Amino acid sequence: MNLLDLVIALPALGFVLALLMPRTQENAIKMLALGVSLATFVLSLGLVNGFQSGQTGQQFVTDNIWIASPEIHWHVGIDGLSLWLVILSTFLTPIAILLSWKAIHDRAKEFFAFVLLLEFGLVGVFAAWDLFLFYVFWEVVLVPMYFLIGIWGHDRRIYAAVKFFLYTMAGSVLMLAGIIFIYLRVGTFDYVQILAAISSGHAMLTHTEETLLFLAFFLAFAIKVPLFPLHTWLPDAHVEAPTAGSVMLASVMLKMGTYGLVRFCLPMFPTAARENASWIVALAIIGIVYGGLVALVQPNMKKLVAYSSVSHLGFVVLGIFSFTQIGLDGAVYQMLNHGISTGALFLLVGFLYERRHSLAIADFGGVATVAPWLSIMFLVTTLASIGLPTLNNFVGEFMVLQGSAQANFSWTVFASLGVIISACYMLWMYQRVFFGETNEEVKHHVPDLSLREWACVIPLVVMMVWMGMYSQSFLPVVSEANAKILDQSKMNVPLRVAAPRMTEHAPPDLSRPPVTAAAAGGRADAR
Amino acid sequence: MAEAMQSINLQAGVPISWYLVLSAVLFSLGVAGFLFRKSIITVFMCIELMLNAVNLSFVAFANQHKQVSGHIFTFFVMVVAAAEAAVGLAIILTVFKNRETLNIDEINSLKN
Amino acid sequence: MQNLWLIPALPFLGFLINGILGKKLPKMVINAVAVGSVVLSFLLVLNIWSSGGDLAANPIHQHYFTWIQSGEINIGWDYAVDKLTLIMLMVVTGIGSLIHVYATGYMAHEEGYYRFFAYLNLFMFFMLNLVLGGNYLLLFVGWEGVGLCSYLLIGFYFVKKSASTAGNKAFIVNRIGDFGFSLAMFLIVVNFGTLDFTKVFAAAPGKSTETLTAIALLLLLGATGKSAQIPLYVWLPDAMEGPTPVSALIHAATMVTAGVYMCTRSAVIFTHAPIAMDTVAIVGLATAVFAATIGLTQYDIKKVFAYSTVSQLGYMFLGVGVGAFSAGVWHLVTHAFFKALLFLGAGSVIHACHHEQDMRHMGGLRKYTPVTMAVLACASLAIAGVPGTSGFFSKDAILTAAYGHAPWMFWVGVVTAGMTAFYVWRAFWMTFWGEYRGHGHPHESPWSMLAPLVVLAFLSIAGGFLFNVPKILEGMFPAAEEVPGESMLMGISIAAGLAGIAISYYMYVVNPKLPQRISDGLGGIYRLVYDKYRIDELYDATVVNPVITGSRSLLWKVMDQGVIDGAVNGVGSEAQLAGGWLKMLQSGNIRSYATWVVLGAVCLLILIGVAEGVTR
Amino acid sequence: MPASFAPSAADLLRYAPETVLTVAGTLLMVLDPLFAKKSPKLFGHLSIAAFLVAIVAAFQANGAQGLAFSNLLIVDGFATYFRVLVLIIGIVTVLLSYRYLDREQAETGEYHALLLFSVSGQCLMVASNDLMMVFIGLEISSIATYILAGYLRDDKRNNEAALKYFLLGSFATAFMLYGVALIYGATGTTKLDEIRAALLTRGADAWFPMVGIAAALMFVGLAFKVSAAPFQVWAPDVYQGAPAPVSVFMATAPKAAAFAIFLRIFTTAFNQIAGGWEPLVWISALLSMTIGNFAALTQTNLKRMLAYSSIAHAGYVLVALASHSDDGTAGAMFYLAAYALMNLGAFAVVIHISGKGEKHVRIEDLAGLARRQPVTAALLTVFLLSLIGVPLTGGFFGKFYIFRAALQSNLVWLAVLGLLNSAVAAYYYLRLLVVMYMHEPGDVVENLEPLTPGLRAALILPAIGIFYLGVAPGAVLSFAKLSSSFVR
Repeated sequence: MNLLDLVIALPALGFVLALLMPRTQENAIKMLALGVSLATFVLSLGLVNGFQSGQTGQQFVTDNIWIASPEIHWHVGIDGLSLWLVILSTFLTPIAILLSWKAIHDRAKEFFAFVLLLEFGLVGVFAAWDLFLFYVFWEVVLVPMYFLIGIWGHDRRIYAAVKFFLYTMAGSVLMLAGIIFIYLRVGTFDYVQILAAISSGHAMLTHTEETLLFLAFFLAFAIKVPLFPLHTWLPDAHVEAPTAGSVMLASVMLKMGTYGLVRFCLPMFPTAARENASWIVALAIIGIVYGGLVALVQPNMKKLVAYSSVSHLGFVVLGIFSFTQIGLDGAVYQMLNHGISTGALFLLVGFLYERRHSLAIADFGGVATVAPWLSIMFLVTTLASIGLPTLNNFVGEFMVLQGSAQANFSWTVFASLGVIISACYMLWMYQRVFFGETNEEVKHHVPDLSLREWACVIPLVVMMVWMGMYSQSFLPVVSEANAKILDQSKMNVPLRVAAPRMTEHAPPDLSRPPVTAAAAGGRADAR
Repeated sequence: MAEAMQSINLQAGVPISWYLVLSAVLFSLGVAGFLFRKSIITVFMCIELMLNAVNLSFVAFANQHKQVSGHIFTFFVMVVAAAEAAVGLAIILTVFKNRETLNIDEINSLKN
Repeated sequence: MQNLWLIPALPFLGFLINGILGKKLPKMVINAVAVGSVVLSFLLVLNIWSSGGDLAANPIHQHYFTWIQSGEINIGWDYAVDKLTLIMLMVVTGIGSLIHVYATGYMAHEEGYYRFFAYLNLFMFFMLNLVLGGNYLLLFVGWEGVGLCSYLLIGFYFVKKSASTAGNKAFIVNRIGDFGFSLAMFLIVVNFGTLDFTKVFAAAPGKSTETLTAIALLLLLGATGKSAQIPLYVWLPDAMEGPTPVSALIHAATMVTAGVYMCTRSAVIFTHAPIAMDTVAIVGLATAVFAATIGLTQYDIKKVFAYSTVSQLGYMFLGVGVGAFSAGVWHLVTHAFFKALLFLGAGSVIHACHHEQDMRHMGGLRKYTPVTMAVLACASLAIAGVPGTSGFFSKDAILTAAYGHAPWMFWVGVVTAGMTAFYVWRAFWMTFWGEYRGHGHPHESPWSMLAPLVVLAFLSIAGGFLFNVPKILEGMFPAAEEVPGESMLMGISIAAGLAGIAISYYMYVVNPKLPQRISDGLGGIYRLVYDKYRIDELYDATVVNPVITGSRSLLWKVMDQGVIDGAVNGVGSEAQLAGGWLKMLQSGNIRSYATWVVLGAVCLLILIGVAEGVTR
Repeated sequence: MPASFAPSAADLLRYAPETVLTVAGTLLMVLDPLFAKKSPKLFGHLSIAAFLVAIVAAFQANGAQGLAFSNLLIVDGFATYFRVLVLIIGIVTVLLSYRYLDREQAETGEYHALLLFSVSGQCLMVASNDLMMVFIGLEISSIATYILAGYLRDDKRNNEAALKYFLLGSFATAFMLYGVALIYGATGTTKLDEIRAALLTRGADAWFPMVGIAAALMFVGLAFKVSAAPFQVWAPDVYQGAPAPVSVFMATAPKAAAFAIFLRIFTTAFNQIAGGWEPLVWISALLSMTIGNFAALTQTNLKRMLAYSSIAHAGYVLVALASHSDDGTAGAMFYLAAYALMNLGAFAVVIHISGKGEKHVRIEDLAGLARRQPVTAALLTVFLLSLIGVPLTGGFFGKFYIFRAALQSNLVWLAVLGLLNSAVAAYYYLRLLVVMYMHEPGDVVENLEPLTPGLRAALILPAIGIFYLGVAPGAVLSFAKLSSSFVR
């Protein structure tokens, strides 16, 4: 059991403990949840500390057999790509717990338990190196989020929760089919071995197979991202979710989709990924512009931020499918950035909601007069979100766009429109909420930030500046991981066409013999 | 066994196919009766008819194969049918007690 | 060796102190922090200036840390100083210091005093970053940052809707420009693999003209946003919603000239892209004329100067476009002096008239505010290009170069110069001559405000001698071609300026009824110009409203909620319908169930027959 | 042919579970008049004891694997697996029934005796090596179940359910019997291994189309028992009308047994004509999943919804059958276990809330359960998530193994359609979660009594089972995998 196992296990332990506590002990449950999540965060910092830069492949590996047949492993590990996403999850969970401190009264026990379960699932998703294990965590995440939205959400919460669940489910069942198919072909769920088999040509996929598998995985991830036009669950889910739910959803859960694209779609199906890149990029760009334009006219703050997420995540997808080092680095960095800045936006919108009990932009106005610090924090977050240099999003967007420019300059032209639009919708909202005359309701019900709220906001703002100013703290390990992924996504493009030439390139000592349909098929003889 | 099939004739010289056809006709009659009769008792009797049609097949085949097992099957089936009849009639009785009808079309409160 | 990072860091420190603690600090401390930090920066700049060294041969270049690094692309946080930067630094910190001092007086009674100075210091930080940046991306940092501060300061009176709207407009219009700028950067990286000025400029001459033209035109788009050129000038007049020192510092002297600086900085790229150069010149010239005509008709004193700024910036672009980079920068410097002075003077006037900005409610102020009048007279002389004043030198240099490039440009420039002299002096006469037409008693401003004015007045007059920019920058840019008959051209432009002054004197002092008659006579045309050619309305009608209503009704309601979500929910309700239909099979009738069983059996029999038949 | 008709000791051991159950059932009927009034719960306790003894016996029998009684019976891993499964289902059914019988003030002795007989029939069925044995086991199981379905004699719904089940069940069995007769006619034997051998040596073509017709007719009978489409029509009505514990028993034990024998007959006896019956299974699987899931979408009655869901689940198991491989068999076995557990658990909650006379069986009656009885709600949540197929529950692994088998056999489209179907199914299961967690408590929940010990056990045991299968499926799966080799 190494540190990573501990980071995954601790939230699960917290979940169980929280469930075992009597529901009357509300405060104790909250303290427990906060304590566990903070401890997890501190432990996860150990991962950063112990992470060896310059070493390709995953670290902090644990690889034990979970289920003997079919062989499913508890194979977890992190590389530069997952490291920061794990940290992002552990970083935001305490914040999500802290910000719900006062907002959640009803069934607090379940709430905090679910948040911990969510953290467990999220960390697991990013750490899993076994396709099956990955799928398990992927689905585990769904359950707590469903309840968070459905129980503690707003008026149309049920519709939103069910929609969220079904949308995701519809995508992920196809991914399951894809995972099984790959297993049957390669004979293992272990991702390292799968990649080795694919890149060495030992697991031959026909062109059609590869394309279909790619699409199966892609669909699951694209729904989660969400990529236009699969995004309509997102605004509903966000608007109806409680603040903590929105924060976790936007900050971390959406990254599951983009992470999956980078981690699985690119290296496993290099040819299909490249062949299909053009329409995917087109959808991403449509998403960037479309999400921005729709955000522009939203009368509801959360919905606005939700659509802005559609736009921002479009950048990430664009970066991924630019197949350039800087584009991919930028995409990963943008995942983190979006996690921080949009998380902060949802958090602050949540603070406003707690005060005024409304999310309608029209119900606000002049907040800057009565709550200057809240306004300033919101402004900083807004600026981060629209990509002001020195704040985090800029770095990511710049790199993504640079990457896309290297791939195809016309993509960049259209995608950059998103940068203009983002300024429009964010600033327009900011103006209507914070500037102008203070109305009576706002005057009496909107105090400035409390100490607890400061504690939630400050870490996020610090991260915005840090990530905006000194990306070198984060990027080098990401670059290393991405370089490897890019390498894998190139590897067997030529190999695929002509099988005989393969042997020249493939390393001679492959531990696993080629798996043929006959061997995997079991009982052809019996028929 | 195919040669056996061709060479075997029952004592009376009736080919096996006749029995089989009769069996099939009886079975079909049973099915038709189930589908088209309205009294529950009649419908139940139709099931008995179907079972007995099968019995006929068993006996015919047993004879053809010169085996005793087919005959034994018939007895098994008859026993089972008897048990079924006992239970079935009891069920029909309670239905009649509760609804005072034996029209099969009126027993349709559970649907959709 | 200088620590360049200290120059922007000091104002940033000021921003942090005032921004975080300002609410609890006494005004004295706020002043000391705000003004002190900028003055210290100015002293540091002076130190570089005086310690000199041969910047032309050995520009200072300092690398602090790697900012963005991915693959081959490495962008550092680098500061660099050459002579061009040094001039910009002098202007920014020098004028910045003066304006900070002025603002302590002007803003003395405002709420959010500390906030104002925090923003102002933040602006200084970003502006210094802009000019110090050793690569395009760092320039862009400053570029966006000053845009932010501009946004904040325009919307300083955020309770007023017009102020916050103007702030938004400034930011968003600038974003459109930045769109071009960033695309240009992407192209540069794609083609050069770096954003460092030195490397890019060293490699630029070897690149194809098409590439360089594309880059240059995109950079120009960026510059038109920041420097308020056609077609993106619309934000600047609205930006006058901000407090007057802001107008002086940001929207006259420093930030808006960033576009000129950027084009000048990229001179190597531009000079290798002739089409782009012509475009720059034409955009500049068109803007100069266009804005000047609007300036003729405005009554809001700050609006007049705002359009004047747009127009003067057009001059600078004209200079850049015709290849007279150093002339453009020269005008940048002198314009900083006199336009800052004009705005600050206007501020003093506004202050005197209890925040009245409409010139029709001023008049006769020479009795009440003699110092203000005197300094404004200096500025007006300078902008009119009266010989000997700073404006004369720089404007003349540009016009001469324009003649060398294309004579028609010179003539248009001259007409514009005449109009400029006219409207500035029109404002002067309307403000200081005649009878006081406002309410209350006007009063002279405190010395904290007047002292900077006096300094600026001196610079407006003598700046041309003190800072001979072409001489300083000698060798940095390809020399402009020699123009024959230079003295004659000079005469013509001087005459135009003087004529403007004279006509305005006639119309607004000698015969004050005349302007009304002329405007009545011109009718529709006058109204059109007075309404600023209704460009804002045009943009609203062609861009803003279609985008908003299109997004709302088409994209959101029809596409998102109708088509996409409709499809999603449609699948749901279709499934429910199918379920409803399926459950109708379940009639509850035993005989019908038996029929299903029989039918199923028959189907199976057929199927198995077929399947077996096939596999046989 | 063995020379002696006297059963050997090994034969008796191999037949021990059935013996135990039959003796116990008879004993209960004898004891009924003595204790019916005094201690109605006694019969439940006794039958649990009998089931436990039978489980031990089943394992003992497994130790002596082999044929018994002139090859009429076969005790192998496969048989043992299903014997134990139906016995466990029996135990949980008894646990469920305490509360129900008490509430309805029904006679308990007879009820439990019938339950024991029914289970003994199923045990016999899964261990049959002879079509006649199959028929007899099926009938023992069915006749007892016919009575159970109408157990509350004065309840109209019970009557109707019993009548429908009885008439249609007998009807379908007649088809199956006809199939047995035909196969007997063709091959001269009813022993599965001999049929297989006959088909192998002579080739199925020799008897075309007789064997095919026989297979199709047997398919009808078995598909009817497992409520697979298009023979599923009876299931919703009967499950809805029967007493709730009987419904869940019917939906699990006879179904598991029928599937077991389905697998045994088709993969052993009819292996030779797989090309003929595989498409039937394929189509039946798809129809079952689709009809079950879509029809369940609009149901308002809990029992009826679960009935439709059980049709859909039958479809999933048929997918495993259609893949016709060892992995498919193992997957089906695993799935049936998981399915039985989650269905039992879900029905336990239905019994808990339904009240006397089963008045409260609408989905809305669950409203707010999570507020008043969070533990009950949480347990139902576990069962529902398992029914949806969320990881870490048995239902997920079941689906996983099944669809893996399907893909392995190149049934790509069936697998994809099945998986999409399971996404559709999520909708109606989620609806229960919605009602429980997100609606305010209604009258039913407000007036709900706490869980009785029996129901609590009937909830917790399956939940533990579900998690066991979901987190550590290895043991059960490897047993299933091992057993699957017996039926090929």
